[in-house]
Amino acid sequence: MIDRPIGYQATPDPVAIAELDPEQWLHMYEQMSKIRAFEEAANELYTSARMPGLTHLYIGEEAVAVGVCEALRQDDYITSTHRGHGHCLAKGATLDRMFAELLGKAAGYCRGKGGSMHIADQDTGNLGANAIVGGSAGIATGAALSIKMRGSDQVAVCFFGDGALGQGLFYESANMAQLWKLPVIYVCENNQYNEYTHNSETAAGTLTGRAEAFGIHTVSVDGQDVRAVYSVMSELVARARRGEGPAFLLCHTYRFHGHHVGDIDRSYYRSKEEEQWWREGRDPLKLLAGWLQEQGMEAAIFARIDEAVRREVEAAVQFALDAPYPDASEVDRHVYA
Amino acid sequence: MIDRPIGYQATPDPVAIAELDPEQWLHMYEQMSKIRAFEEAANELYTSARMPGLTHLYIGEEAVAVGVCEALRQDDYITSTHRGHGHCLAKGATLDRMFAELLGKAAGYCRGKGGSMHIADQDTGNLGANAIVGGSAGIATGAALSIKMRGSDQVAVCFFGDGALGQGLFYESANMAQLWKLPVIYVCENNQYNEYTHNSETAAGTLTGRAEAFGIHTVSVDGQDVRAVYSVMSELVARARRGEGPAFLLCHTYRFHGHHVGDIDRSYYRSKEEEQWWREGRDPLKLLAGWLQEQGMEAAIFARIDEAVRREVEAAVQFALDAPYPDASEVDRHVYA
Amino acid sequence: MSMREPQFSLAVKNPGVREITFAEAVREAIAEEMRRDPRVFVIGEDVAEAGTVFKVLKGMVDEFGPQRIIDSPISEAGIAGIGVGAAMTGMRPIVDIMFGDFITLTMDQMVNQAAKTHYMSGGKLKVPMVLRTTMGATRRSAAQHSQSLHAWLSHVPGLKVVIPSTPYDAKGLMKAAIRDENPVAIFEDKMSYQLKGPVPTTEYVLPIGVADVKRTGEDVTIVATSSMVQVALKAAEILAESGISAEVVDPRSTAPLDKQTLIESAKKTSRAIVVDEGYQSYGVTAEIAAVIADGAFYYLDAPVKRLGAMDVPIPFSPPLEDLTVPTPAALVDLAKSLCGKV
Amino acid sequence: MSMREPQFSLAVKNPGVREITFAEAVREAIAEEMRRDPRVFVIGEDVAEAGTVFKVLKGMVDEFGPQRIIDSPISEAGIAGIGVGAAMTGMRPIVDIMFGDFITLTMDQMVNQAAKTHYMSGGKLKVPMVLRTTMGATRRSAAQHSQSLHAWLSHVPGLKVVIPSTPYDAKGLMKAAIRDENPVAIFEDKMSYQLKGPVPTTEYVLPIGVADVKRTGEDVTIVATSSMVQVALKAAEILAESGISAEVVDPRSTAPLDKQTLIESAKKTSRAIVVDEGYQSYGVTAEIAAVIADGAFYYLDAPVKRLGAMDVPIPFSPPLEDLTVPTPAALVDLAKSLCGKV
Ligand SMILES: Cc1ncc(C[n+]2csc(CCOP(=O)(O)OP(=O)(O)O)c2C)c(N)n1
Ligand SMILES: Cc1ncc(C[n+]2csc(CCOP(=O)(O)OP(=O)(O)O)c2C)c(N)n1
Ligand SMILES: [Mg+2]
Ligand SMILES: [Mg+2]
Repeated sequence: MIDRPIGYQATPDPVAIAELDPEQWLHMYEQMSKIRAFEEAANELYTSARMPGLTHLYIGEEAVAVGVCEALRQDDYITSTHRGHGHCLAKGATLDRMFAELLGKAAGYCRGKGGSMHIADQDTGNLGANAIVGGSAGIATGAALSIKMRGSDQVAVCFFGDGALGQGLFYESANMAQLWKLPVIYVCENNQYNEYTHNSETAAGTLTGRAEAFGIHTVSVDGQDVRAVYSVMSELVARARRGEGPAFLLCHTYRFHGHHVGDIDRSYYRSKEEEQWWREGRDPLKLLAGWLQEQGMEAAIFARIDEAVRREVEAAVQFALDAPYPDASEVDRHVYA
Repeated sequence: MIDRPIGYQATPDPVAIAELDPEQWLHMYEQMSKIRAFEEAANELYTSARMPGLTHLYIGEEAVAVGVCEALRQDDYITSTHRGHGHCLAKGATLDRMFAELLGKAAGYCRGKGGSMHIADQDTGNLGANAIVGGSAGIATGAALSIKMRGSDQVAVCFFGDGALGQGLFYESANMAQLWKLPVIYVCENNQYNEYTHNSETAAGTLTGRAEAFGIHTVSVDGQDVRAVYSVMSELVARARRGEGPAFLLCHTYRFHGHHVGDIDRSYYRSKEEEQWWREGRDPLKLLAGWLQEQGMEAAIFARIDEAVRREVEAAVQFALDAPYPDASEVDRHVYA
Repeated sequence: MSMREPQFSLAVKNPGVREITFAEAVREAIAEEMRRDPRVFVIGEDVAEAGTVFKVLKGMVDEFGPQRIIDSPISEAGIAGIGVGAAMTGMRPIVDIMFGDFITLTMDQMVNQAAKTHYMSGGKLKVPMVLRTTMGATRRSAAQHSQSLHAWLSHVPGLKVVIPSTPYDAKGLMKAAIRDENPVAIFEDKMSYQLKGPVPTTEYVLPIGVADVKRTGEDVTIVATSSMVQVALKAAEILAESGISAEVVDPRSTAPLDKQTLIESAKKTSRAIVVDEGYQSYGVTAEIAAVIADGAFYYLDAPVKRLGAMDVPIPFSPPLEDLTVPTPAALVDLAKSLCGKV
Repeated sequence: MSMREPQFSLAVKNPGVREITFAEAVREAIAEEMRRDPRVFVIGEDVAEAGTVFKVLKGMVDEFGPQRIIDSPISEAGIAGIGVGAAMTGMRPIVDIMFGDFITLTMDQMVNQAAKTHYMSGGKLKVPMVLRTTMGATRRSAAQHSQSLHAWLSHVPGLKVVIPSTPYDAKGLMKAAIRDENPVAIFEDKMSYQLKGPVPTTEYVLPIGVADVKRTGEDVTIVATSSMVQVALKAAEILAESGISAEVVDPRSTAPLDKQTLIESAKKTSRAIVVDEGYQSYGVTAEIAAVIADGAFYYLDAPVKRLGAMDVPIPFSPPLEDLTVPTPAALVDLAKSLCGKV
């Protein structure tokens, strides 16, 4: 049987949506398109053996990062994951420095020292991707505590996968977030898989129950629908800014590609049909473009955006390929501040 | 305001209770009396400076250990806590070897090497007290996995305090217990305090919600009423033996003394009135004795039991005081098996 | 104290210096820094009204309130993680881990997060946090409440590790740790909390990474950490009676380690013993001994000797527990045999 | 392979011996033990159908079923704890921790529980479990997926720590670890999985705690662990060209450590270098260097030298990462200067 998104959220509040002008939806489309193109280029860099190591593609999940980050300010914080390129771009990072990081070049966001799984960008509030599954639950919660202590109205967003709910740290952090009413929003990207294992084999009970246990406000949303994600997230952010405490947003989504770029034969853990169902029926870019066309937008605009984005990506890749590696003297710099 | 036990369980199923003959209730009284007398003697050993280190008294919580362990077989497993004397005795340990352990003597259950916080007794299925709060959630769950793999019909019981729900390990373990339908029963002894802090300051949401999140069968019970604990626990044990998976039993209880024997001035974290309310109104020994008298049992019998127990305890203390310390050569034995 | 009794305290001899306990020194350091810098806060189990189980922070919540002296749930990993996140975003958390044995639970946050963030971000993010915890045995607390696990964190690049031995060092180094831009772990010996020593009334901060010669000597260098400094000083007194002059050097921090001072002392005396309360194997004594054996090789008249805790889980039984820790007597024996005076 | 091609494999030269990879050796060991002993099982993330991310256990679930090759949630602490409990009650779990960096999450269960249970229970309870994990850098996996943290567990009494370097050792020591009555941690080098070497077809088990001289020599002893054995062997070849005869000794386990063999070798050659892929400071090189510097003191012509990983979080950028690990070239330079041949 083909999986269907569970917890599908009805179309978001039309009033909230009406307030956005079409340009803003187009901007979100562009952001999603940029992530898609970035990831395709990353995949290509890997398969052509021009990228060191492995990387985890976000393709298929773009609406989550974009819907969430569009509801944030630049000075709001996010923590990200091993599958973090989408979060990073959605929060405002630039393509060239990201590619440079993926290639280990000095021009990268982390001077090439972090790589794909550790991109951080202080300027856009990105406290860093984390290669420890669930490892940033405490960090995001701590950022929220810091916000509260400093009397700021920022919020902190913790992105993590469904698999990260296997880690005890989440529960320790969520408990404190609720006790102290911290402005942190836990965004669970439920793409159903923990590497090569479906979460029906790794998660008992319900995913939302794990936050509800602590009395945390919890919402589920169709993570393929950027309008739904954006709309719900905007409410949760407003709530957090008002001092009403943490929230848990469960986004039902799907990764269209393998767990990482090297995960090609996936038949032992999921079927081609299942993948196809999602790619064809639940592609977040197609869904948004389709809806905007229903609202009267001309079809050609999306192709134009895609094309412009592709050129940007190409230039950024070239920049990264041409960029120098860090000097050998960098190796023991930044161990201590 | 004086705290009252929340989640009070209605009088347990009279049918189940009717099946127990009065001798069995008397036996439970005797077990509770033994724990009480043991702990009073331990306190006395401490205050008279004849016991090394500190120890955590179980006084006030006797109905939990006894109600739970009476529903178990000798070959069922328990894991215990820093407040573990009650569990250990209720599971069948003898007074003399326990006192010997508390005094660090070679005749102790662990040859004096474990001490109060680490008493283990393989013969009665006690896998050991644990001085890491929440540290045994995995061990009990692993014992249950072992039971299931070996095809046995034992059960494993994990005792822990309300404070232990702060530890992520519990959630990791509970998830797997439910996924794999393991015969483990998590017994949460909610005495309201984590050392010197009330759990209203450390626990958000509900305590039962933390197990329900994983779909675990959850029951709350008045932990001062040994009949209620025994009755509910018997059902949970039967359920686990039938292969129906884990359960979570929340026992509302109270420690009548300090967090440990040295915790004398408690006024900064709880009132004398609160303590008195529990001691006078919710003493598990008085409650059982009162009910048995209502059933027609003569009052003198309880005094006779208490007196016999006291003599046993005195003899056991003397045994322990007279027993030799382990030989110096023991110090590096048992590092490796 | 009666007015007639002679007053031997340093406070009288040196104006501006009083004798206070190690615990008081720690409290003073944290309180002063909290007054100075609103970003500093404490989070831990029973740190507020209870003032920690060792009562080191007693009374601080009255001055700073429960918003800055924060009682947490029993969630060591969680509070370490919260510390990292707060430090990355402008605060200066002091995460209080009651017993050093519980740092096991914080290792991922300390090692994979706190220690690496600055480097992995190419120098952009910083984690100026303090992990405050304890070490030391002989409190009859058994195997899970008695360990000295500072070697682990010393092994991890990106972390600093401080192990003060006196009230003076405890105060000056705690203040330095709080002001440091990096994650710093401080291990306080539980048995030292009541140790008294002179501490100036005026403000001072000690640099992290500078060893202190606690006693000068000519015949043998004893490198001692934390409570082992007192053990070494006692041993040195006894050794003096046998005509052996021992120099006692306290590294004060294991990371960074002031190799130069240790090596110079060993070169001078031509003999060295390293004493530390962590398990001996793969512990702090190994690194320090290896550093000295290498750096002072051509000056040494005898092998560098090590005295750590016995490689056994720490037993509860008092007579056994006492066998596991380095003592002045054991140190004296070792020094005598090293100096050819047995 | 065509029938006409010459067959150089050891399998032909020595009947009963074939060349298999390190990964195959590990798989064979576990499979054999699982056939022999129904109490043995594996638990870990993606160990079943995926056969681990390194494919080491590929296919095993087909033979043993998902009840004995158990896919777990991403819960390192939880599965370590479950391993301890299962081991205490009659099973022989192999807990699979994908990357050695994640043992941070299991430290409480390994150190405060597994390691201490036997001792704390006065010898009554036992924890015969295996913690199987990885080590080693240069896979471009960055700071949280490249560490070699075996020094930590080696520091803890009650644990055994095995670090095999060849397919032969990997198989024989894995079997020993599974049969051991104690908790044993095995660190497998990720870059070694494809290393081929001769392995007998017949059953064998190697003792834990016995070093192996991988190459005999006269001028300098190189103590090398895990993948550093190959680095040392390469260095030895190059050194031979300069007339320096290096002996390569592989401890094979850090706890227990076969001190005698290491010291004897150093006494013979009068020079020693210790190379290991963990961070250098407070790492495995420290203990081994300290042991040799002490035990062979009167035989040594030069200080014992250490070569560990650079004390930095492991960088992603390939040219930087390559600088952090010991290489044959660095080892050759060190050995030459030690032997006075620069
Ligand atoms: C603590 C830890 N355990 C295991 C891994 C290996 N690992 C990397 S990604 C992954 C699966 C994560 O699943 P999920 O959280 O659902 O994120 P997704 O990959 O689906 O986005 C695992 C097990 C890790 N990086 N960290
Ligand atoms: C991991 C860990 N953190 C902290 C402690 C210190 N400690 C000992 S008992 C205790 C409170 C435990 O509260 P609870 O679990 O409710 O048990 P209770 O003492 O009430 O029976 C604490 C914090 C510990 N032993 N282990
Ligand atoms: Mg997932
Ligand atoms: Mg409690």
